[in-house]
Amino acid sequence: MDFDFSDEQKMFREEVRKALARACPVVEVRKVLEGQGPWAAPAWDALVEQGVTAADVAEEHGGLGLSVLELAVAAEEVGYALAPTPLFTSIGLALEVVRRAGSPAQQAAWLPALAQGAATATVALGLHGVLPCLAANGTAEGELTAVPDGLSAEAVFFRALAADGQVHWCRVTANSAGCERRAQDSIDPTRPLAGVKLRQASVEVLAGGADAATVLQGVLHRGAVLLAFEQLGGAARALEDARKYVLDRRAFGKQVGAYQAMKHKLVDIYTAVELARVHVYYSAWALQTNAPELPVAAAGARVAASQAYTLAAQEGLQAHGGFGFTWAADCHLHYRRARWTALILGNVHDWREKLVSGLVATA
Amino acid sequence: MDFDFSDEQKMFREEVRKALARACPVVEVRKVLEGQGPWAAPAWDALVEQGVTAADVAEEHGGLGLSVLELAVAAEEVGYALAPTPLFTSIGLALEVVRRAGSPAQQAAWLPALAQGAATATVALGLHGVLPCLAANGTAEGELTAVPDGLSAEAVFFRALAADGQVHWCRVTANSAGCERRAQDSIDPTRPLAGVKLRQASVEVLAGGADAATVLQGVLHRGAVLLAFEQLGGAARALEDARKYVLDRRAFGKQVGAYQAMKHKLVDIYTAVELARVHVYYSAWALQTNAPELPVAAAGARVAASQAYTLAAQEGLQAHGGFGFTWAADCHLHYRRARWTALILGNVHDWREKLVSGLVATA
Amino acid sequence: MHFEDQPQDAEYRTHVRAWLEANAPRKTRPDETWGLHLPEDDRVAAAREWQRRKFDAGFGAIAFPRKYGGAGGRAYESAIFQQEEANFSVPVAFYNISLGVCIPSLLALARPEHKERHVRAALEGTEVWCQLYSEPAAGSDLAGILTRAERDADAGDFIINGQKVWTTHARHASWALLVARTDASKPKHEGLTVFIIDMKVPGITVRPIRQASGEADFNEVFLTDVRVPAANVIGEVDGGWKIIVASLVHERVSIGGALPRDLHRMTLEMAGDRANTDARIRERVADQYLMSQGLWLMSARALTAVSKGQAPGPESICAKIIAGRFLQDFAYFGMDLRGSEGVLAGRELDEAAMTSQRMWFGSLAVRIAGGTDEIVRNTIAERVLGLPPEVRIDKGIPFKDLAR
Amino acid sequence: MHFEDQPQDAEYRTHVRAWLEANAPRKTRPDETWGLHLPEDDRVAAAREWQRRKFDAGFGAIAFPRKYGGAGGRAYESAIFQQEEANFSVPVAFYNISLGVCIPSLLALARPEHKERHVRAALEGTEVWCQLYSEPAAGSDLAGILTRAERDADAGDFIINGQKVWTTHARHASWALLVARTDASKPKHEGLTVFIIDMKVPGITVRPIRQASGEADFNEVFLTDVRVPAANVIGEVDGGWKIIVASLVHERVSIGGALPRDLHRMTLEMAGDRANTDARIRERVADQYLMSQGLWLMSARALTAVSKGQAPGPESICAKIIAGRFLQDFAYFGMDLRGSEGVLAGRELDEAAMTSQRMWFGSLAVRIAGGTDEIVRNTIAERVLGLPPEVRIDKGIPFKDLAR
Repeated sequence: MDFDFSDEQKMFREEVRKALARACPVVEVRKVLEGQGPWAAPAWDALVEQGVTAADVAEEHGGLGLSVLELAVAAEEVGYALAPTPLFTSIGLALEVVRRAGSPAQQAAWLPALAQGAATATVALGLHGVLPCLAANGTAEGELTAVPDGLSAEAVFFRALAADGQVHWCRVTANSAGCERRAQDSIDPTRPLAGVKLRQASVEVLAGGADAATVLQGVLHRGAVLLAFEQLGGAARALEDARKYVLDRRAFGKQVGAYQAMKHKLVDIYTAVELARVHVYYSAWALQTNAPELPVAAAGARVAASQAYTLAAQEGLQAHGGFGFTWAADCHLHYRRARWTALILGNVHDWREKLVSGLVATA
Repeated sequence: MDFDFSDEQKMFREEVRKALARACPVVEVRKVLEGQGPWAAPAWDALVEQGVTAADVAEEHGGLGLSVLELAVAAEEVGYALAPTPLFTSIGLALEVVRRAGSPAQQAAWLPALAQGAATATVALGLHGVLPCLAANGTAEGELTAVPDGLSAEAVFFRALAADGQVHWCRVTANSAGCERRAQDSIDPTRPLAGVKLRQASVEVLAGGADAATVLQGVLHRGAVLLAFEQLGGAARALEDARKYVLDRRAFGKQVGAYQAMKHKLVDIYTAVELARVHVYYSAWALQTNAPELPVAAAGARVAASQAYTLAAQEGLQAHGGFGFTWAADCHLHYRRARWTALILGNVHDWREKLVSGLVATA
Repeated sequence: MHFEDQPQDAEYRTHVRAWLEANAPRKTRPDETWGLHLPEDDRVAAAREWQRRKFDAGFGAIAFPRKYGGAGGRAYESAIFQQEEANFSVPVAFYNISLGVCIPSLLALARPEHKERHVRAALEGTEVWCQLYSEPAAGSDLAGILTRAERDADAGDFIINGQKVWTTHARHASWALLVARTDASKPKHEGLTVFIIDMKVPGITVRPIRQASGEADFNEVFLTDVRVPAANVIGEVDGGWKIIVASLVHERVSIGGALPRDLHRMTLEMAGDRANTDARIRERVADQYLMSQGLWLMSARALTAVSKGQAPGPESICAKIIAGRFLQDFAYFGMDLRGSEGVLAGRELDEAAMTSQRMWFGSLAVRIAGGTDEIVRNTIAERVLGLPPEVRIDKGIPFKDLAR
Repeated sequence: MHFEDQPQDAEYRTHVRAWLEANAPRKTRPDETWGLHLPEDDRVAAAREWQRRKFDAGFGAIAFPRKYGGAGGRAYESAIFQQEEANFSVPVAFYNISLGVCIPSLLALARPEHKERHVRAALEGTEVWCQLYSEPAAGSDLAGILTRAERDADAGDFIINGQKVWTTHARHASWALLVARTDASKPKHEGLTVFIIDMKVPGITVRPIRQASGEADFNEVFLTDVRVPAANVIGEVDGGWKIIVASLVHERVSIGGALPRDLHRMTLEMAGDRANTDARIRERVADQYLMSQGLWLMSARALTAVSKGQAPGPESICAKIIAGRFLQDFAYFGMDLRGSEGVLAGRELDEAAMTSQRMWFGSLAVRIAGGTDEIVRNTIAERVLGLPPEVRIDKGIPFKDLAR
């Protein structure tokens, strides 16, 4: 039994934490919040430099050939730093679409640029509404909505429905003819969104031959696990911020942190975070080993981490009192991020449902 | 607007409270808990004497011709005193079956005895499993389970299925041939249960001509409202007991009630109780006026009161610490009663379901 | 027990309703909020105009004394008007602080000449009041006021220096009630004084506070050598604490009790078909009904007391806690219903999404403003349940000697 | 990261499993509880017999020193044995206090002659120990001990008078660790002393405590002029508090961490077909999985630390709170599933109903025993999060002068 990260992985995490502390103080997060750029460039550069983007990519595709565990601990640090980067969309989702649905040639063409951070891509998951149509001439017609990092990504992957009823994974280049993008306001402006209109847009069909639904499943599992690491990091940070505040702030002659109601509130957050932590770590193990437990473990991580981050953000803000309700406090960054991450892959009902389906299937 | 009981009703409640305080101290409750008798006879006698059993029965049937509001406030006091009596089964349920399903002759025959407490009856609601069969010769065959006060009641009302597929309300006399009763252990021994086996038991079919399902609905609404009053009284008592204990008990040199965690725990109970209180009172209004809101109001009262009593019993016990976990403390009386009352008419999911059905129907 | 008006109240309600029908458009849906998309100055101008019209018709100051232009009516009539007004698309809430908190304090405690000077203009709505109580270091611990008022011995005036926060309508107010510390050598609660401040005098700077949501409904107010005549003291010098306590009661009641009756209809509407098909959504609808209908019933209970000339029961303090919880759940519910599209800002979606997201932030304010959930729980524990107060380590110590 | 044993651990596990297979029947279902329907004396006899057999095979005292008959193994081997033993229908838990709390205290602090006299007999299981710490007025505030130990100057013995509660196995214990107040003129924590007590000496009366559930798993113990030689003091006279603190740590860890791995399978089984058809039930199954699997994963994390010779992380203190919540939810869930028949006592229904109802009461004990939820939260707040301790008003004051 070794339910822990290795010393090397912990050291890697420590390096990423230090790099993000330098490259992405909150002032950088707030620049993105105020609309200055699609992400915090120094944070993204730091991740690329630390090898995070290349971590779990095979060496033949320009990666480091490490495991998803390295990527996971880095995602936890991204969440902790609140760093606005395209790590989740480009490395968490798009890269996995290419690996699972792309032909060897497509993988060879696209993976190195993604792994090296030279280009970014995103995925329109299309969990709601109708899929775009794929015409025989290789063009697509339709709309994609709420695509994360959709305005800045150089390519968007999505599923489209061909005339024969088959669903295919496709890639559209951002500035190509017939692909019109517009910014959509996000509840968390540090996680920007876009709407994409496809009008006879030339697309490239991913030709690896994998079943589109199976690919989606795999991408969702990886996405859920990596996002859960971000949520875990964010929740730990929200707790840490609240702890600092209640130690600093005084009321009625005492530190606010000396009041039992406040102590117990923070302990309830801590308990939720530690409960989430073990599920999140477990999901990384399941993802890395492609264990039969993966569907349950990924769903468990997503639900527990969404709940922990929601509680930490909401009650951490409450612990700040009136100051927590100001723009100047960082509390709303967590309040927004917690909600955004809890929704982007489908809500907590959807994932409880997946969890129980998995449990029943393996009962 | 007058969302309150009248001064007369409040005075009536006060009389009932005093009478029960005299007739039913906890030692009487514990006698029933330990199996000494089916109910606390002094408490029942007091209710009869105060006119509670006759309150909302028409004068022509030997009643006082008051409203169900008087019965309701008395039920709240019964819950407060934890008094083991057949009020809920005999007056809450059985009397209503007779009124709704009985012919004029049956009403005239049975109501006066019930109203005057000279006899008691109960209802096997049959919310689960199969109904007994009603043969053409007027005998019934089948089993009734978890019948509250089923061993002591002189008559049991139940629904039975005739050969033509019609459901009829029937009455079986307790000691008649073919009616075999046995005690069933209850999670709350102060609310005893019985199983009833009907083997060619002679029964009397209720001949008022009302639709059996409509009668059941009406009986359930009345039962839910009156039980919610009992739950409300019980919850208020559990809170009061906890409050007394934490004022009395000291730890680390302070009254336990001076600790903020304990203060807030009791406030959370208080808030739940007061939220339940308005729903419970509202349901009494809806019942009394037979308002279109009755299905929603009765369900709202039942859910809110079940939740409040559950919280008050559970966390009130926790507030007592180790002493709360002993047989000698009264906490387990509430812990048992809260669960019993939350389940006997169907669980909280069932009633949330009824609530929303009602809301949707009137939207 | 009934929910109908007494005959005289029914008559009054008919009268009110007729006037409203003649003077304002009905809301198209219960959650419609007037003026959401208007610039602030337009909203303020419209609110002033609406108050003036109500005042002229006898509805602007229903329960205030006739002497100052009020209608001399019962509190219950005032409640009837509010209930009916809530069905119309008109600017409400702008005068909550003015008429709900400041003027009642003046009426109770100010000198006759102040009442003469101020009350009518406030009731008409031409002069708006704000409340300069909270400070950065005096939030939950409201008596921790650092703003100083020092007496200029020559002129007999007070000179005021300090900073206030969370001031509603400071930009639009003509007058304010301000609390300042007049004697720091007394214990915390004993050296405070309440003043009437002319918001137009030199030395007052108003700056909007940007909230978590990005909006700015409140202000901070900086006071630098603001000169106030001694005649503007309300009550006694160093006797301000009891005035503050009285006004807090008004404030908490008004924050907790302001939800429309059929809010659960909105929950249902938001859920759409899933209120029929999805048992998990149905459970959340039921839970929200219990809170929103419960709040309405609690206010009905309080109103019943008011209609009988009694004070509302202590249970009405719980309403603020329930309201905060309800609004937060309501917001999460509305956002969850969108699934992965719930990440879109409301304006990308529809009116309902905007409402949920407004509540998503608004509920934070309800849980903090006018006493946090934790402070309200303390209050209920101590005043209603009679549990012992916190051990107070700052009791009896001169304010200037307290650790900060 | 992996959940397999290291080679040496795998080997040990194989060895353990083979021995268990040869010596005990496997459970037929994960929640099977051994001996539920046996009379207490039979259960105790069987537990003694089972400990003796384990001891003889080298599994009775795996991580205890060889000197006293222990196997001198690693804590991790002990954990492996417990995991495997949990799959068999055998009496467990009877020696938890003896071997989990009392003997480790003796080994750490007692004199050599006490260790020689007591440890082997305890490890073999022939002599059982109990803990006489809690008192009616010393629960959460464990240092509030009223039991007095007064020195008989002539004999050099101590004379002990007082009352203890919540004592597990007091009827079957040969020996006890007892804490008594030896100096009431010192502050609360400073005048306490821990003694070894022979449970057979005159003056000791054991009476079962009837619990909320009607069962009696604990006892109260009355001590009247019980004479103890001064040689039986553990550690220093008046230095008992640190021994108590050390033993509490053992106790809390053992109460929190004892759930089987696949408890969510039971939740699923209870739900039956409704785990497929009822979305509301499915949500509750998911919530219970998160707690029960989370507890298992937390213990896996703690075991990982133990296997590396480290102490478990501070997060493991949370386990007790989660366990209490899980068991209470689990019980309510099982009872709710029965609908209106849930009012029947389990024995009228089936094994699953009995399990839910056992947990219905058992969860109460988990939330109170060995530190209430509230005390555990204080501990986490202060020791893990570093938040300030409660203001202690009893600090430095002689115990005899404290208000009670």
